[in-house]
Amino acid sequence: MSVLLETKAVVKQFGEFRAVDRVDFRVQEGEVLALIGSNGAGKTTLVNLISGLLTADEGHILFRGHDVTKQPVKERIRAGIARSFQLVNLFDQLSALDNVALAIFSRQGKTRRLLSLADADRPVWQEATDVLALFRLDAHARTLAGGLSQGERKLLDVAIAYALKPKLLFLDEPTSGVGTREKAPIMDTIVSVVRSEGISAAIIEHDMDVVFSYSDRIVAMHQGTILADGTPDQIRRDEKVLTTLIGTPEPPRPSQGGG
Amino acid sequence: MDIALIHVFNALLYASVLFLIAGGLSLIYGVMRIVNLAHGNLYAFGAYVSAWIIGYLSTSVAVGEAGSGAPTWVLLALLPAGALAAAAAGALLEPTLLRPFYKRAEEYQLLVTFGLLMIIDDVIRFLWGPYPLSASVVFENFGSVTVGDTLYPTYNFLVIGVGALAAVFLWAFIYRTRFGVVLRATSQDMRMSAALGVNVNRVYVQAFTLGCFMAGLGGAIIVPSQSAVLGMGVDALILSFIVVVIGGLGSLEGALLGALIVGVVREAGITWFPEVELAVLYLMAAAVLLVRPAGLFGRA
Amino acid sequence: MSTVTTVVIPARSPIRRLWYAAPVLAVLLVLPWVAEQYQTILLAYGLVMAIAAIGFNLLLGYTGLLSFGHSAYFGVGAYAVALMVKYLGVVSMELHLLGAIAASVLVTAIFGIACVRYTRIFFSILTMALSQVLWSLAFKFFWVTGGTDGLRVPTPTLLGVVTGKGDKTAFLVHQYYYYVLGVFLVCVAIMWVIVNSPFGRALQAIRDNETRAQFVGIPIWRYRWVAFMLSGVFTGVAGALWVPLNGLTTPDILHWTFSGKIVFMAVLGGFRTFVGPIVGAVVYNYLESYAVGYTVYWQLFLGVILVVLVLSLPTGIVGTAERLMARRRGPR
Amino acid sequence: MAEVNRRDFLSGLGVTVGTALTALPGVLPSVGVAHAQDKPKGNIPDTPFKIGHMTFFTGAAAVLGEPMYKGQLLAAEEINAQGGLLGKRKIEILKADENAGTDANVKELRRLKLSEKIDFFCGITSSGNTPALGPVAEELKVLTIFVDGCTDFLFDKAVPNPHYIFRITNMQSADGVTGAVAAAMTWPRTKRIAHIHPDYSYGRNAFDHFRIVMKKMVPGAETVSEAWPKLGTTDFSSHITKTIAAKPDLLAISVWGGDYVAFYKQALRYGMFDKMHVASMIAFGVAPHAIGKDHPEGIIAGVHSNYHFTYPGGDKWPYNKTFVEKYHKRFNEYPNFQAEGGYTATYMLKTAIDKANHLAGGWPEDDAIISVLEGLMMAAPAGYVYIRPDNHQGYKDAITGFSKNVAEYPFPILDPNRIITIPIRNITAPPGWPKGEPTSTYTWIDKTWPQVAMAAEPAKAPGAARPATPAPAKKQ
Repeated sequence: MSVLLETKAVVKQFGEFRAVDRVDFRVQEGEVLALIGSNGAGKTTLVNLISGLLTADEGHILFRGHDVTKQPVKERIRAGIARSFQLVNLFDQLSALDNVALAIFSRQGKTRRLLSLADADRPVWQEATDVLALFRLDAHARTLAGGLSQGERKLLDVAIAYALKPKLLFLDEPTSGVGTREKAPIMDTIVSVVRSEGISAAIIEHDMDVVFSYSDRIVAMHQGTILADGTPDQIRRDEKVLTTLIGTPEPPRPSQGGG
Repeated sequence: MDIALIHVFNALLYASVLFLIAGGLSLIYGVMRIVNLAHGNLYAFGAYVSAWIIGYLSTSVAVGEAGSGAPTWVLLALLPAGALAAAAAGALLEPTLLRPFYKRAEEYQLLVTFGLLMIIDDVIRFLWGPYPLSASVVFENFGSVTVGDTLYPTYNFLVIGVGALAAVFLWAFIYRTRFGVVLRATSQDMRMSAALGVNVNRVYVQAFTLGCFMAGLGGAIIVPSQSAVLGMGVDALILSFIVVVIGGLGSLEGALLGALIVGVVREAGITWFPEVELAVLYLMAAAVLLVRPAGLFGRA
Repeated sequence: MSTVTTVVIPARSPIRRLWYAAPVLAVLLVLPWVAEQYQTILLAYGLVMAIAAIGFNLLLGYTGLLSFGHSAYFGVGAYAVALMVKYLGVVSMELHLLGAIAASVLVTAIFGIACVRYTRIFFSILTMALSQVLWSLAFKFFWVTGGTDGLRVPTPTLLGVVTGKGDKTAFLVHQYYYYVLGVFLVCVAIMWVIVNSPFGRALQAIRDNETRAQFVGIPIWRYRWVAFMLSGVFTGVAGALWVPLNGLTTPDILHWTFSGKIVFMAVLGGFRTFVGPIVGAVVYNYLESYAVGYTVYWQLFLGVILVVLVLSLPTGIVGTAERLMARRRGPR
Repeated sequence: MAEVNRRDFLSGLGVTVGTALTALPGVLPSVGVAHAQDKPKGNIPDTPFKIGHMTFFTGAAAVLGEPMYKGQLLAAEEINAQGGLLGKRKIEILKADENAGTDANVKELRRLKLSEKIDFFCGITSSGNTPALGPVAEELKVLTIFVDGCTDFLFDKAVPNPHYIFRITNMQSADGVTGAVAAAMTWPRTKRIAHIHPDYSYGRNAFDHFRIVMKKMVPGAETVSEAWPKLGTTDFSSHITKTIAAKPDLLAISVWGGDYVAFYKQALRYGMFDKMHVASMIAFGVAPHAIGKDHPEGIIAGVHSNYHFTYPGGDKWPYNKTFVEKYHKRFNEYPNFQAEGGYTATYMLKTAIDKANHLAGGWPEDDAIISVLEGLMMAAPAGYVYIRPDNHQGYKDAITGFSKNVAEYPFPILDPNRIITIPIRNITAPPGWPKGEPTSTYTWIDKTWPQVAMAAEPAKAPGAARPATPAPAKKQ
């Protein structure tokens, strides 16, 4: 396995507060990785830096060997970095199908087309339909995104990111706000798609059951730095992680708070 | 030298009234996130009510009493009637017309206040007819003072004083009273305040009423030296827009600074570059928005 | 997961809806021959304003930006025509339209750069402030613009052959009405394609969720800027078409209250739908004209309508009609 | 250009000061007086005669619009009381609000003609609206008399060859010229002139014409300050301060209506009237009763469109006396120039219809009415009005005067003993004069008026340099 993404000593400062403090973080090709840590540990900030929502104050981010630290979001997407959001971000007044199709149009550089009908582009709709089917949303193709259930919205959010054909997919708490019973089916769907396509995925997650059962590797963050990095087994036995993060016999509750 | 001093007084006079109007607009936006396009018309409403009362007392009542009507101090005491009337109108409008819109998109709030603007315009015309209303007897009774070798209307100092007092009073009110704390908290985070037991509906109606009171006070205090005319509301609205855009929507300090800037620039514009006086104010507002969209004091 | 799925063509397939337009078009075509002259002229106004309103709605309805400064682009179109007449002696309507398009591209490109970085109330106020700058310039530079007297614009030549010499009322009711109708149909067709193009979808995505749109790779500001220009150009074309109807350009049409009218139209018809602003423009035109004719309290009347509308029918005429029709058909 | 002395100049212009009204030339048709009239000839339909009356019913200019409407209403009521036009057709007035904006006004005029089928269009206050509505009225072929909307632009450029439209107010240029002539003869040693004018075409025209006349009549006087308050301004502090700072001896001002009331009240408190002479183009024209007794006396208080209800006063001109009485009785206020204009326009129409009927019988065609209106000279409350055939513009002699408080009225009026009148033909461009920029009258004055010789007047003010050749002083 080769390195897909690498951050070198990235720093992000919010006023006095260092949200990300000289972090070296690495994602291998084809792996499913989990980012864990308590609220404010810097997980989401790190993802924001890599995906381009925020710009790093210091350090470098390399994607497939190229420096993307200062690149605009659009370029990073073209390079193959996509993400979903913890608070689902959809185009609520468009149908589920449109949501996915938009990502495909964008990927193919077709959103610049002013004077051609979107509906006439059959290959795009074919692909969008397929993507929805992959995420088991085909029954809701015509439903407005705003009318979907929370679990469906979570899936659709990932489906949009997936439709961009990324090499690396960041999933920011894909099961937060979803009932316990729904979590497993959602994760099953997402992970099976990701694995079958050979996409690398980095999942931010609070639910330790989810973390341990779906990831190849776990990176634990604490106060803006990386606390531990290893396989689920290694992390499970890691003293530092146990005392600072898990602390109690029970796993931390799946909270709504961000990193 | 004395002319320079008078220029300063003029700028302060203009700024005082603008601060009252724009301060009210800004306060309402700060707390409720509503830009009230009808705000200028509440200023006009205040001016009309005061002019109407003063005009009535200084002529009709006084017919028997050899010329001058009620004594100046009585008229002066009644001057704030316009402010109270505007406040009452505000207290009536907020729960009935604005409350349904807080959960809706901003464009609806703009539109409903735009409709209100048209309505109040015609209501004023319906109530007081097309002719200007004057309350000049108060202005006249104050006479003039000598500044250098030029006269200056004494009443203008009262207006400047009221503007300054209003600024101090509001500052104390917002930073030194319990109500001020609640107001600021609500403006920071409405949901959080509601969760902490603040009656948001009540805060909103109070803030809106206070904002309208300020607009009405602006109208009431200035009407003796000018007059109440149809169409004065829209003009005032545009000017106070410029003020809050420069100072920062939602910020009282910003409204004060913005009013001073506009007062000075207008005075300078009329005196030295009358050709572009109007455009300069708009360009200034646009320029500030470009550089600092939230205004000089804005936090958004 | 690799089972073959059937393609789902979007449900609201807009092409099918064209059939609804056919009877309306038929009415529009025969109107000058059956209705009284005034009705035809009023409708010509309505169609002109409808072009402005669909232009405006590309921003409000599709991009989620409420402009309170569209009077600027309407005015730029109108003044471009008037200045072409004054300084170049151009009388051809086609050249007028081209000039208006060029001028509004120029102005919206500059204004757009400034405005598209902002959303919500800041966008509204900035557009309003910029339109007021133009208004005050038209007002102050009277030696160029005629100030409050305005600039007189004679009847233009249509397609190089039709001139309005002689009876201007007949010209407006027939030749010019059909000319406006033609331009209107072209504009509607172009706008309809735009909003149904991939670009149009991208704008709607920006409207619904700016951040997410950014993360599917859409350059937000640039697309907003393009939408801003397109929107302004349509409104500018409307301004140019309006000039022969009014015969004169005055600073009135640059004032922000004129922008308010355009907003009113879009909301009246319903800005969530494509045809809403068209219906709204035509209906508003009737409302205003008859209100002004019948009562001096026309402002009150319009104000009450606006307030009632946003209070109880926020989706406008078309939105409400659609809802009622959907209810009659029953839940599917 | 020839130099003349000012006294010759003024007598050349035909300027008179005093109480006299030009002698009555016998048999002119006159308004408001029921005089013996032939029975109408031919068949007259009894369908109502519809007048579309558009003026400001809302907005700041309603102070002008309401009286205009009332003037017409009064005339219509009187005519209807006698059975209507030609004894048969009752007048019906359809009101329309001018404040809706030019765009809506044009539409409304079309509606009135095409849908309501009005027979006659009247009204209009704003000078921004006649250039818009004039051409539309022509294109709709609707007989029109504009009461105001006094911009020279209308007949100079917007409708250079009118057929259906007429206008009975004086043009804007006349206001500036009249004010300047009055100021030049009253204060001939003026050296420094300040201006305050509303920032739109009326104000700019007043400024231009005041300046060109002063250039001819008071050589050496310079403009030391200009202030351009927006129409609707009520805070004049800055404009007043600027003006005072420039130390002028004369202020020319054309601010009107509520704006003027606010202005003079503020100017009083700044002591402005003690520091300079003031010549206004329009001070007492708009709302005479709105001016208080505190208004300074002795300023030139112009009246737009040459009408103040106190002049011609008393029994000298019964038309005005009865008009003022009737108007006051009906509306409990005194008429301004707009009221007189609305009233006179209606009677002018009636006169033309009567005459046209007399000539041809039956209800006259519009073209017959138009041919009577062209060149019509009529006695109206304001004096004689003459419609010049070439440009359809109404002309009446210009008047202005000096503010004075009298016992009869609770507001100041024009000093009845010092009314200044100027025959209108002497201060407007004659027929055939090429259209000019900014106005034809401006270029006409510039090109044809002689220049008053410098120092042709003695200086009376102590300390002023005495001119080398003393000339007889003009009575001020």
